[in-house]
Amino acid sequence: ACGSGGGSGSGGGDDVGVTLITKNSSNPFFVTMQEGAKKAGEADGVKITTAAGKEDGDEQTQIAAIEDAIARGDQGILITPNGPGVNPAIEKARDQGLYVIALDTPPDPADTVDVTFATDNFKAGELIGEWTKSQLEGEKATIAMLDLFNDKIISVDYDRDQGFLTGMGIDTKDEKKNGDEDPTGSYDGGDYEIVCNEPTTGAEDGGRTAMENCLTKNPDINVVYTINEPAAVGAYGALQQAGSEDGVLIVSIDGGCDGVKSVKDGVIGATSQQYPVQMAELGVKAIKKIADGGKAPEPTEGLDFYDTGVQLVTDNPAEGLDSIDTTKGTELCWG
Amino acid sequence: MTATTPETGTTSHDGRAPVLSARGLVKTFGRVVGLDGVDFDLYPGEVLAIIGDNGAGKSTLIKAATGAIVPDAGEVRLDGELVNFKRPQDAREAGIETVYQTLAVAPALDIAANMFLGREMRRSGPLGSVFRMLDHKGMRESAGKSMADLGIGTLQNMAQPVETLSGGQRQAVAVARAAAFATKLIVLDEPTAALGVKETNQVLQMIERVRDSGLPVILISHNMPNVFEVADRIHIQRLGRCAGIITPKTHTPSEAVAIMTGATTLEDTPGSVRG
Amino acid sequence: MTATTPETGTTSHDGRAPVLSARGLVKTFGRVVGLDGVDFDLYPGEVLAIIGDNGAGKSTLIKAATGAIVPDAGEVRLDGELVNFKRPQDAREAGIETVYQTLAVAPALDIAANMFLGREMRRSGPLGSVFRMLDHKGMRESAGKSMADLGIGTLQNMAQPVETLSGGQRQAVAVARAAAFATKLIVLDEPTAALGVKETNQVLQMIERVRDSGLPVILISHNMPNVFEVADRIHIQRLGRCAGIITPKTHTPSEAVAIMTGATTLEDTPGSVRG
Amino acid sequence: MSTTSPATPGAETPAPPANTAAEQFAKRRRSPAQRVQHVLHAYPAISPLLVLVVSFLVFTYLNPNFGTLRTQSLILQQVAVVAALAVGQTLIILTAGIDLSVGAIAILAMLFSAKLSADSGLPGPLAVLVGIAVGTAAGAINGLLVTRLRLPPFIVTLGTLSVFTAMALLYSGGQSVQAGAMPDLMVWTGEIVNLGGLRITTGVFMVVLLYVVIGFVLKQTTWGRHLYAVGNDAESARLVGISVNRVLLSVYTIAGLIYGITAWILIGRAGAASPNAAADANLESITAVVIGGTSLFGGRGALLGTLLGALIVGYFRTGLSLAGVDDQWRVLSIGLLVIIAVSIDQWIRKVRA
Amino acid sequence: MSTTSPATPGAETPAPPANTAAEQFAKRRRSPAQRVQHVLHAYPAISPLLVLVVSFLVFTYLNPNFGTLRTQSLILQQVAVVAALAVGQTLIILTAGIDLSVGAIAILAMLFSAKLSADSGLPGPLAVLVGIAVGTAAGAINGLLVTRLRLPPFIVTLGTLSVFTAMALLYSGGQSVQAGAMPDLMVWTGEIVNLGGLRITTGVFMVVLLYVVIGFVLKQTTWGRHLYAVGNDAESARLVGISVNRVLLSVYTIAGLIYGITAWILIGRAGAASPNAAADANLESITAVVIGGTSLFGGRGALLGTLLGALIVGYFRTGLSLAGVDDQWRVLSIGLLVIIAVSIDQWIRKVRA
Ligand SMILES: Nc1ncnc2c1ncn2[C@@H]1O[C@H](COP(=O)(O)OP(=O)(O)OP(=O)(O)O)[C@@H](O)[C@H]1O
Ligand SMILES: Nc1ncnc2c1ncn2[C@@H]1O[C@H](COP(=O)(O)OP(=O)(O)OP(=O)(O)O)[C@@H](O)[C@H]1O
Ligand SMILES: OC[C@H]1O[C@](O)(CO)[C@@H](O)[C@@H]1O
Ligand SMILES: [Mg+2]
Ligand SMILES: [Mg+2]
Repeated sequence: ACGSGGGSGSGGGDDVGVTLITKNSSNPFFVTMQEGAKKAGEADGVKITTAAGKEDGDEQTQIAAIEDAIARGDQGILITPNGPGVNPAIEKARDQGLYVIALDTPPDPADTVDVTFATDNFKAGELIGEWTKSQLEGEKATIAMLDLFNDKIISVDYDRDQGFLTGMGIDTKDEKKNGDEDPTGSYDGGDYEIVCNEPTTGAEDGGRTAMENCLTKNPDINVVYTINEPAAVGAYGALQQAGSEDGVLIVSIDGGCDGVKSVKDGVIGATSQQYPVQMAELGVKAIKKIADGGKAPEPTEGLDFYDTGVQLVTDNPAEGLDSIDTTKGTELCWG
Repeated sequence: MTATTPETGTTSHDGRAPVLSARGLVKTFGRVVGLDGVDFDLYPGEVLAIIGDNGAGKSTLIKAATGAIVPDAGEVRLDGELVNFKRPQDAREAGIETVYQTLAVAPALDIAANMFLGREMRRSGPLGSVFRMLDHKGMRESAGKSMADLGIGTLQNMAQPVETLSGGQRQAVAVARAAAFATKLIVLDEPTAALGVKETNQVLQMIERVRDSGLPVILISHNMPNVFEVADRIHIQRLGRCAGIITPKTHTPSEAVAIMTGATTLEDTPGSVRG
Repeated sequence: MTATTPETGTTSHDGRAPVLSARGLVKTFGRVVGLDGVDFDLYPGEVLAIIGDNGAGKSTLIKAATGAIVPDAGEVRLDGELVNFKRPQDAREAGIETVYQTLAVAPALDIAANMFLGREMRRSGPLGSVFRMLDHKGMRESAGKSMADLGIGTLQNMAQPVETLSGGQRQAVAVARAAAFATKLIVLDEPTAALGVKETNQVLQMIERVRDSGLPVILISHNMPNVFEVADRIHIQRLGRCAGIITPKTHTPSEAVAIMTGATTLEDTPGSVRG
Repeated sequence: MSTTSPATPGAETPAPPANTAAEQFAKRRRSPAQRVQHVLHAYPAISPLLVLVVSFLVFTYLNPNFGTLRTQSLILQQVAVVAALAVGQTLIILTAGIDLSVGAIAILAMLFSAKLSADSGLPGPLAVLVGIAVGTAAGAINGLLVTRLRLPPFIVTLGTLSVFTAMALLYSGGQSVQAGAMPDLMVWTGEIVNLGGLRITTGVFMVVLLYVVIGFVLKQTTWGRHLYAVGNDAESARLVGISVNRVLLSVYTIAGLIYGITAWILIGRAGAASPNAAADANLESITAVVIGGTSLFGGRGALLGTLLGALIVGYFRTGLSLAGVDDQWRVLSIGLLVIIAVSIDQWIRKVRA
Repeated sequence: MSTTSPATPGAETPAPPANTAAEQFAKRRRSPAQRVQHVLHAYPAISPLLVLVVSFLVFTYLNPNFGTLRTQSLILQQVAVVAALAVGQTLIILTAGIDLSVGAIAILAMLFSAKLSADSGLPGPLAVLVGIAVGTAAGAINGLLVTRLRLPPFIVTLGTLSVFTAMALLYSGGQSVQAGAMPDLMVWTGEIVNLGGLRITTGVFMVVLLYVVIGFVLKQTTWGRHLYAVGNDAESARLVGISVNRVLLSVYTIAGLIYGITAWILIGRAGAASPNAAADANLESITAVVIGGTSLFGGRGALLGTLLGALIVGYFRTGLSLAGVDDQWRVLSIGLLVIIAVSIDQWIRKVRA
């Protein structure tokens, strides 16, 4: 009974075993991803076991889940890494012959995993940045930046934040560092003031507290960048309770069905839509293919990950900026 | 099983049925034997003393009889009815008030609160019946009266937490509580151990008053003069068993001590007059 | 301030200096006055009893003298030297052993552990001196001997947690501990309150043995026969003050009780022979 | 002047001469600090109140915005949910227990009522009741486990923390329910009432009501008395004839009911029912209770303290933020301030004379 | 056969006739469950051990990989850090305290030593010592606050939790330090030792050593004895002349030292020093202690229980994961299993006869 070899001897017959490790299991984005992976797994004869961090940023639980996947005898791992702390565990898994694919968030460095299927997060940020710029029409931008973390550096976080500022035409200085911009200056078209960079942990209550903190610093905020839609929901709640939701542009990233509806209702101005089901399906298929002796897909040209695409969703299209309206957005949305 | 005390029947010396009686009580704690098949009877209107060395099983006996512990074997009857006290509450509800040796007070609560614990006075009218509001003032006054009755004069403030009281003051709270609420019988486990001379006399007088009012009393005490002063009958515990039952009329204190310590037996020391 | 007891000087009746003496001790608890300017003296080789009603301040007095509480005012001298006991530990280190009324035992620890608490026996050799290893076996044996000396025969297992002991057994543990370790004097706050007749006699004998070995003893007790049996002098506390100092030779127990309860005063009841 | 302050010791009123040592002692000179300590000691709630007032002044000095009604209302809203949960937590801690499942129960109740009303069109009043019922049932389960299995509350609620959290996520699929999808009554707790500039939600009012009602019950009723007795010394309570298990069961159940009500307040506060809404509620509610002076060993404490405890933390958090203190420095300062605030409180309670 | 089991009550050996009621009682018939309970009661450590063995069998049945040495070593590695922190936590809980800052101290110590060695080229042994010194100092600060200010340990460590966490983040700037940047000795604790198939890290060995040493000290030395006495009844301990403050200060300091050592083990385990490495350490370490049977009220418990408590949680987590149970269901099951495991333990301890 002792001495099990490499990645063989899975517990579930001749199925290929894959573990999907998400950042958490309370964000609809990741729940959708789990469901997508399960469905794809059923179709391809892949047994999917899900695991998740307790909350966004929880690396320890993800590390244990990676180790468990190795011990279980899985062939591959799909992971949305919660931070650089999981890198050594990923390397261990690959040493043991598992195929590791990142979804949603490319690890740093990108070659920590075999391949990443993700949104081009910088572009996703850039799109909402450019849209915001066009809506302001030269008006002064008083900006709240509702980021993911302030105690951890992770690619989705700086890519989206710096992408947004770049889209606005603000000098971001270090492209991998949030908050090092000049607090005031001018963007393409007018003056700007960045009131705050607050962490939200990508969740509603984090978004709300962050927005409240920003509002106490400056009640005249008129542009709110949010890392994702849960954070946007929280931010809106704070604005509403402060009685200052009118005339504020909230922009976000995700494109979940609730988010698209918020765009439709005018709560969110624009959102960059991501495609988590696609990420999951591609990931499952890739591992299946490799298990059957095939080869993994290559990263998209010019990027260090495989781009699963992103589209701007808004009902106020800006000139020269490709976007889809909420009707189309609803067709494509998830959750 | 009733061999140890053959003279104890189910009806009394003067023909009355016992108020509280127990047969064959056994209680072991791991290897330690607390009670080893003990019978006892308490008759109407009497003061029954229980004496015995430290660790003889006195406290365990009254705990088993009042629901504080559940005996391993044996039965307890109240007015001839088999009772099955699972909790002290059951005995309380049957009218049995007990002052346990550990006093059972809530240290952080004040004197009045402790006196009325588990049977609080409520406000009159709907405030009390519907909102179940406490009658703080009434309880303080009543507690003050009870303490004064016991001669505890050093206590003025019924809102003083019990943990700040002197050893004897604390004991007085527990005794006053029992005296105030018993309707069937009172059990006192060393109620005067920490009391001063004056306070002790007060408790002894209280015991006699209670007896005279018709309620029987069980008194555990190491103080032979006290025991011989108030007891009608004396149950002697020794090493977890009953070593005999005597009366102050038939035996002297030193005979009682001799039986209690095993220096002699009831058979060898039948006393001057047979009970 | 020494007006209450004018006859108490700094040197004794027979010319010896007191071992322990206190002057003008005051201790208040909020509105409650525990000690109201109390003086007392303990002379070499004597048994000093402290008597008084519940709440008279007896426990507070000895607590203030042994570092268990810090008095608000007043001073304490040991062998004439001013001492400043901030913690009970300071008094212990000076050779004063005290059995507090609350016993001060750790309920979850066993009998042997409690007997040696704070002064554990260590293994001989480097195991003890370097690794500070406990000598479990030695402590159990020694504890068993001490308990037997006190006549507590019902206890066989020194590894039994103290919380499972009977009231008297528990008290015996505390008394045995003090007897074993005192080098200067022993203070006993109602040491026999929960003890049986036999065990009480044993403690009284122990007190006499200690006195005969030269160590003075302070004994707080409500038991007048016991007090008059062993005490050389009797300090009477009343309402936080010293109501006088008498001796068994000069006064009768009922005179003592009368002074204690305020029925009379020392001036009105000078006793048969002046001390 | 001397006649208007007769209670002050050492006042110049011609007092009767001190005739006992203790009276002399009482009339001794005291340092000004001791006098302050003495006065504060007489009113135990004053000291946390004082901490509040001082921090109000300091933070307003640092940033005048802090003193505005707007900021004050914001703080009340931020604190409301934790303060409400802390009511239940106080009850449980007073019985010498602890509740690690408080956040999980609130989320479970919230998601059940929100999803039921959104998906199956349950009308508002019913949905609110379902939420409260779910909370109550969850609390009762905790209570049953504590009393029947005689497990330490820490273990029971640690277990149900996982169980209830997982149930909530499994039921909701991680989906949040937006305000628009629920009947109006469900989000009524988020409605703003304008009290002359103080913009307060109805939820905040409900929390205040909760404190008044439970505060009354604790101090004035038999049940409250028994709760303290059980927490102070369960064995003594049992011996005097209090049904310890019944008291404990009722405490956990009522705590659950309070969490169920809080779930409703939480929906209003968050403008949505989302599964992460009360993630830090466990530690934060326990913190409010403990800063409020209630002992984790049971039987000692008061509900008013909990409210002040919750407010103090809210003041520190927002005040430092307004003062422009950066996040990590804010975290550091809050840690220090908590220790300082409680030290002051301890110092005042310590006074004896 | 009858002669080989003389200790079994009711065996068929010709016993002397029962001559007292209690003896008769002891010889009564018992149900098989009672007999099992009785045997287990005699050896308190057996019951958690039994839980471990049973779960081993069940999980191996569900997935044979569970039973492999490989998986067993994995569990040991996963559990090691929490088990190490739980040693310090046990000491503190035995004194009726609690430590919420355990994770924060470990992270602080870890980041200090890692960054110092990476940035300023501090040699390995010195860097390790710095880590241990930082941990010890942080523990001593907790101890000083508890003893000097007489604050409840919950408050003190809640405050220092924030303070130490913020310090760690401010010092490190949220950056993690990778293994490659540190001297070899710093990551030595992650080195694998092969014990005939059981591939265990040196860190795991250190944890075992920690248990042996502290277990010995607790049971066999004066200090251990005094620690129990203080936790059991601090006032009594004071009255018998134990220096309560000195004991408490030493306990918090030694706990800090243990956390400092754990920081080193943590670097090896994580292959890096990252500021989020021990986020859940507080609740997890307390959980191990409580599942291990130590009372949160102090004075009762043993270190061996803590080790078994930590292992039980690790078994459940990995076992369910290997069985392919999905995330939320796993969370739910772990909650249930914890309650069940402790119930069994309680049931066994309850037996009196
Ligand atoms: N919970 C318990 N666990 C173990 N042993 C116990 C327990 N309770 C009592 N005992 C033992 O049972 C015996 C009888 O105890 P009990 O308290 O009834 O004595 P007692 O006659 O009341 O003595 P005392 O006069 O000292 O109060 C003692 O040896 C005691 O140690
Ligand atoms: N910590 C405290 N807080 C408030 N009052 C106290 C405190 N300790 C003692 N007292 C009060 O001080 C007075 C003296 O108490 P003390 O314990 O010295 O009495 P005592 O003479 O030992 O009585 P007993 O014979 O009943 O033990 C009592 O009225 C008591 O209530
Ligand atoms: O919290 C950040 C995470 O949230 C998402 O935007 C989904 O809502 C993810 O794409 C991202 O990784
Ligand atoms: Mg007894
Ligand atoms: Mg006393």
